[in-house]
Amino acid sequence: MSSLILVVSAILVIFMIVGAVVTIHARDLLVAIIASAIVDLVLAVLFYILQAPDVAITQASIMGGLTTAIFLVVIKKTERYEQ
Amino acid sequence: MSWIIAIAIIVLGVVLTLIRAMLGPTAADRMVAVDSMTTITTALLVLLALYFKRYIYLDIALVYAVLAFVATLAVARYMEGGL
Amino acid sequence: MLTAIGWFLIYFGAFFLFLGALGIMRFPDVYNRLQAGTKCTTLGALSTSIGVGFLHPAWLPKTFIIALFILLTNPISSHALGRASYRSGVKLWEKSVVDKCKEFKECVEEENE
Amino acid sequence: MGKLSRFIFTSLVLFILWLFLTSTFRSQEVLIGLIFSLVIALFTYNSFTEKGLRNLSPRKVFCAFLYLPYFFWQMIKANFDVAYRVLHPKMPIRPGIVHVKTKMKTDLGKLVVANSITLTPGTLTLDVIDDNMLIHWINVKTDDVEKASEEIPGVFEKCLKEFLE
Repeated sequence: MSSLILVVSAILVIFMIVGAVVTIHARDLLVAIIASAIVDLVLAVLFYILQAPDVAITQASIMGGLTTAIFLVVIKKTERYEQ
Repeated sequence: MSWIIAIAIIVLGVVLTLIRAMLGPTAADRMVAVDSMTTITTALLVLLALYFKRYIYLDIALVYAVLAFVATLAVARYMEGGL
Repeated sequence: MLTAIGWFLIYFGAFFLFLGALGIMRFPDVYNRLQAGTKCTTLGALSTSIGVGFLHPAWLPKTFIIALFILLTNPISSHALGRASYRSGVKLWEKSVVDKCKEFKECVEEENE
Repeated sequence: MGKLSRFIFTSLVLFILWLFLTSTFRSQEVLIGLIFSLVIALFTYNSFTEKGLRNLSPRKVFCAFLYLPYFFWQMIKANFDVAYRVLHPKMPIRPGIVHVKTKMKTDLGKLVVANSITLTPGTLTLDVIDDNMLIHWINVKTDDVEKASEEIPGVFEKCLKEFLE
């Protein structure tokens, strides 16, 4: 049964890597923020699967919710498209 | 065996929304995909809590649903020019 | 008996969650994707969490709270996303039939600036 | 409506939510939940409710229990509708945005009607301006305001008018 969990976490790790690459290469900074939010949310699921529920709660709340909002305030104050 | 089928169907759904989030043409497409991904992942977390047989894991699903809602609302407010 | 109902609800929900994801892949523009994403994932997550509650009856109150929260917040977030994407100028699909939204000046205010 | 009744209604809702979240009846947890729900209700009752205990009159509760099964039936029908459109190879969709008028006056009524429209077959609320609603319809049958108002929110307003206004 634990091989099922192994396969699930392998798929999630692959998508985390793809999301990180999209975050680095995007010209539109809103897209970069959304991709980094995907990385954070998937990382919370990964912590959950590795049986660390307190770390998963902190990751989902701080990184998934608050950091996204703070980054949005930052690109609202500066500019959306990278030169 | 029945566990494998149920979890595999839901993980397939997560993978499809993540693909749409990676290649969506506009930022709105990506955000719609991320919003659906968080709801699907909440269901996956509830199911995995029963698989691991830990009551505390349900709290993570609750926090995940609440905080992802905050991130979605923040991105929507940014896109219509508010915030 | 409770176990059978629980498994039925879990498979029902998983099937609709998969259909919602498939709709997000296949539909042509933002608004149609929003339709599939909202309806299917709301019913799917609701039915899956209630099904888990039936399989393990001591957990039923908390899964009920999770289901209630999803039922309340999911339509609001999809409404906010739809309004934001219309006001930020995302076009409709080219085979769309009618667009009454142009008659209201609140909707197209953002495009003129 | 009196401030006391609004305060009591808010703390009652918060306390029931606490009981569901902890799902025990040990005396310490119930006591601490009661104290915190009273304190939080003291700060938030002003923006939480407008009608107070009048929300709990027997007729309204009865109408709400009549409304819920109908709503869930509509939701299941909506999901099979979406399933048909997704699985069909040619995708029989005919999308468009139509304009309807709602009869609800209060903010809570508009919220419930908009959420119900979003979860029922083929429709999605895009914007609410006063009493005009702009609705994205996946299979447009008519673009006339009167007929669309009969078709989409009319079925809910008959039930909802009883327990929200």
